[in-house]
Amino acid sequence: MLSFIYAAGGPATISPPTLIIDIALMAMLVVVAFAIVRMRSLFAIVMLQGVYSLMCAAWFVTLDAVDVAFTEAAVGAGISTVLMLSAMLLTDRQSAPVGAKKSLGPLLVCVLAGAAMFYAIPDMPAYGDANSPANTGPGMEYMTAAVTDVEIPNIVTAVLASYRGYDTMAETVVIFMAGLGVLLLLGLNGNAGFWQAKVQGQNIFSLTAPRTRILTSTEDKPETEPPAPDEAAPPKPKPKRKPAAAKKRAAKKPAAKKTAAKKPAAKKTGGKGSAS
Amino acid sequence: MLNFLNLSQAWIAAEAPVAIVVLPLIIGALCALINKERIAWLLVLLTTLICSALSFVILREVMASGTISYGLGGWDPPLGIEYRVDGLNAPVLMLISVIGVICTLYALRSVTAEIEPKKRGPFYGAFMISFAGLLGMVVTGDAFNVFVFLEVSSISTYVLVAMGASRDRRALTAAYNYLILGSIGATFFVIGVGFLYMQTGTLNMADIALALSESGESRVTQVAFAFIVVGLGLKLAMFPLHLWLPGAYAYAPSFVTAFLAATATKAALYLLLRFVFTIFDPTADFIISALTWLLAVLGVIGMFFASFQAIFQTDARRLLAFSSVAQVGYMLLGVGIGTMAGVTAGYVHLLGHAMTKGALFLCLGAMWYQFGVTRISDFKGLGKTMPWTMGAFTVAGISLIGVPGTVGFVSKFALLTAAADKGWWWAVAAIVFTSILALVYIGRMLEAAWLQDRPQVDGVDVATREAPASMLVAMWALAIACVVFGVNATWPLELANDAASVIMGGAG
Amino acid sequence: MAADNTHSAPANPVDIPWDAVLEWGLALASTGLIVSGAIFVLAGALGVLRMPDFFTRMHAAGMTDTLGAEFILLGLMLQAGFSQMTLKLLLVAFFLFLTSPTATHAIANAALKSGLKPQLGPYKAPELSEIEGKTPSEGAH
Amino acid sequence: MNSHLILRTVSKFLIPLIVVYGLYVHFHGDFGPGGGFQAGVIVAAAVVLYALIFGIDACKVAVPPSWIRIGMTVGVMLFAGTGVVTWLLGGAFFDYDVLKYDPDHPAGQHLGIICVELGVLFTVATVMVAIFYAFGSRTPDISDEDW
Repeated sequence: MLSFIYAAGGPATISPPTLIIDIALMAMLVVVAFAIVRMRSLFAIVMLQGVYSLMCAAWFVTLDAVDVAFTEAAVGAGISTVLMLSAMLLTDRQSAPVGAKKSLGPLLVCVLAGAAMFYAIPDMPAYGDANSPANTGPGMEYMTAAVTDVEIPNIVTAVLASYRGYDTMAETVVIFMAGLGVLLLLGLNGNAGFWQAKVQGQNIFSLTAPRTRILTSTEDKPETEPPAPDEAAPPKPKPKRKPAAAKKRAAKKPAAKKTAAKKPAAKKTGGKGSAS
Repeated sequence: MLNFLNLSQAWIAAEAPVAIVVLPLIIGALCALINKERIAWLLVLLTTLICSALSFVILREVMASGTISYGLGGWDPPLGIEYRVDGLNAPVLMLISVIGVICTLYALRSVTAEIEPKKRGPFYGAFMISFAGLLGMVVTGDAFNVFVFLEVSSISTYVLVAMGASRDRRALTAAYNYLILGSIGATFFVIGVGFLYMQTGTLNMADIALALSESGESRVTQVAFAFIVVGLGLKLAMFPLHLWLPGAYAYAPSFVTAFLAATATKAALYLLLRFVFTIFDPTADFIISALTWLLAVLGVIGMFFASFQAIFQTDARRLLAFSSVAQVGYMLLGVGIGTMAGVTAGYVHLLGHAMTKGALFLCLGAMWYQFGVTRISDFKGLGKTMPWTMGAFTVAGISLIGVPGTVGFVSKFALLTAAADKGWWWAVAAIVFTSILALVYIGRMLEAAWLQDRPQVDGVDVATREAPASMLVAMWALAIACVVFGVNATWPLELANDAASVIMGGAG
Repeated sequence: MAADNTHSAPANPVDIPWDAVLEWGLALASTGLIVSGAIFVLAGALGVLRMPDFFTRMHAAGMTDTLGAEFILLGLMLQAGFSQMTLKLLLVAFFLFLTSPTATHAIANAALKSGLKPQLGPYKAPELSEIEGKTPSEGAH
Repeated sequence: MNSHLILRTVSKFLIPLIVVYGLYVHFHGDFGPGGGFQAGVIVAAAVVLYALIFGIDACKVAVPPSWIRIGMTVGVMLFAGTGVVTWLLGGAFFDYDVLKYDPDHPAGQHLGIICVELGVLFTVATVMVAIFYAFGSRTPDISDEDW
């Protein structure tokens, strides 16, 4: 194992004890990952994901990526476990078994992606190689430039917030968007998602209700819907066009109802639904 | 101290690449707080208009003086993030922002019909952020910044698609599928960028290209290429990776579908061009074989496969979605030909198809808005009940088939000549044959709409009920663009030629 | 260490080199504390493996973890000397002292609430034959 | 009530400290590991802890859901606003140096970084709480006995 890692050539500067810790942590990561894949109890899976994150964090510490480790510990092991648990409570405690056929595709993708990475190993710079491009290019330049440009001891913060602050802004927007998505789709009080779109003020669905049901006779246009109290509902074109005409149509409506006997019931429910 | 007066023309021209992205981001964040949908809509319309103006300024600047480079944060490019606009991405910027304006115009009515009232403000916010994400993806010259904006646009797109749930609950499943596949795509992309960083030590695209040309071909580069192509392929619905697309397009709110169909896959395709030709070395053996086998051959298979699937669809939007996959195949074929003419043809097809598909989806949205039409069997008599909408649909549909006089013909003809020049007669045959398939599936709809009688309810003919004016304006704007650029194709061809010369200039 | 010794070599041979004594003493004390802390933690781990039921395991883990961690932190504090680090370690020790027993309590309480009965009565070691073929958690019965 | 006495007492003491620690992480981000993102998560964790122990309804009184939309937007605005201010002061976007001039010390950078990180803190904290509220407020379909 050791020789495999050193094999890529170049001076490996890591000390063996760190390497042992690295290998131990990665071995545990693999074990936990397999446990997560094999497990059916969602509660255990969520907990194991927390464990996985925590071990990742420990591993990042041995790689001297303290900031990343901190984030991983706070987000992965900390709050996301709680969030996953609260989401799990809404679904089920057990995951349904997945057939072998269904898991074949993802397995293939994983194997291919992994094989591709292994394919690249011979040409990779050695682990911890001081002369690798990543350690000599702009990455190293930050180390020298940040001291005078930004004068912040923590280079990670300097890169994150100043040199690549624009990336961080976009990341913030990603998080903002995630929050906005939750607000839009779930709502904060657990009561979102029951509103239904209506074609001209009526509930129809492409499959449940054929379109002919709303194709009402000549004059019975949905503009005649009584305006809902909150501007909630009917997608009627705003009435500013010709209020008089709208009224006239409203007056005509009863007549139209007679011709289309089936119509009124559907329409009434549609109207009510939209008003409430 | 505050030099507000500095907002001179020169300042605007200099800062436009950033302003075009940041402005919609800020407005998007603001819209989340606005409860009045009219105000939100006005803000969005104003923003998209300003962005279009800015993109026009950028395009003019690029035409006049070549590449624009902007170092964000005042840092020099390899250290900081660079915005880099040249002939390749300026037209895409223009395309996205103009389509944004048109879709916003259309959105006013369609959102009222499809989105819950109190959510409309935040919904416009999400649209704005998706818009900004697409622009950001296109304008940047930094490989990691691409990923970040890819995420911005993707996450907002998932939400936008899922908002179709108030029309059809299947939107939720579709959005979930898209989320899973999109996340996998983004992960692949970022792994690829990581490999590039490992190989070159920098994230700036120009720098990467330089370092790659120095270091030559290595396995790391090859793996980076593979991951990036697969990641972007998922985003642009390359043939075997297109599974998310039909569902997402079929169930999203109608103006979102139109916007996505016209811009999202196009932005991803631009990125593919950018990565394959200007970052990697297109003369390398593995890239040449990837172009031929991965892009061109898969593109052709996709054209056939998706066109056949489109023929057998019953849902009009799904049909057009499969047709989109087929059209992506055309563009990939153009890219895969790999010659100047081929890339030009692919690029023109990118621009033309954006207009065509945008117009088609806008028309479908209006049909749902007025009559609840989603299935092709319901198209019966639509030419009489919604003549103007159906007219726009017909014009765009003809362009999709590639009838002379439309922009679809221009690009397909360019593609045909490029393939013939290369001696790929199988590709020529494929283009002709799939165009016939397009004629079949578009023809089905047109036949039902124009040749059949208007439907009756309880023995009474259904009245003519045209879509509202704002919708008509939007769809006709795109339909007319299809014809105008079809008759007088110099402008798009010129743009595409510039773009191709940027690419091929890099190749040497 | 050696350098320090030579540096503080007393002019007067009867004088005791207090600096060195202090340093060695601190090192010894901190080592002792860390080692004993580690032993406590190990004992806790052993307890989790060997104890018969949930509550006794919880007990083993909770008690020893608190004490072991505190010992280790104390040892580290001695190593750090008077610096900002010591203060931070002190805070960590304080929070650990507070949260670790609380967490143990909460888990045990939750187990009791959800109907897990503690095993009462004298512990009977399982027969060797009984253990075989069973997972460790079922083994103690 | 009684059953959670210990938890309540301890957490009443700890929650303010967690928030203080979050702020420490934020403002100490220039010198050690940490920054707005981690700080935001820690602050959100304090809110989540409060909700877990005192119930989500009490938490909604303490941190009203109406704050969340505002907090999210304020965060993005703070971040992007810093860039806009650098524009107005005549610099490139996010060129913090123009924020505050100091001949021998990049004071503008420090100011800019703190502002920007504050924006991240706001957004992250509120979004985390938003997600927790969104999931926590729905009543689960399955009862606790199904465990």
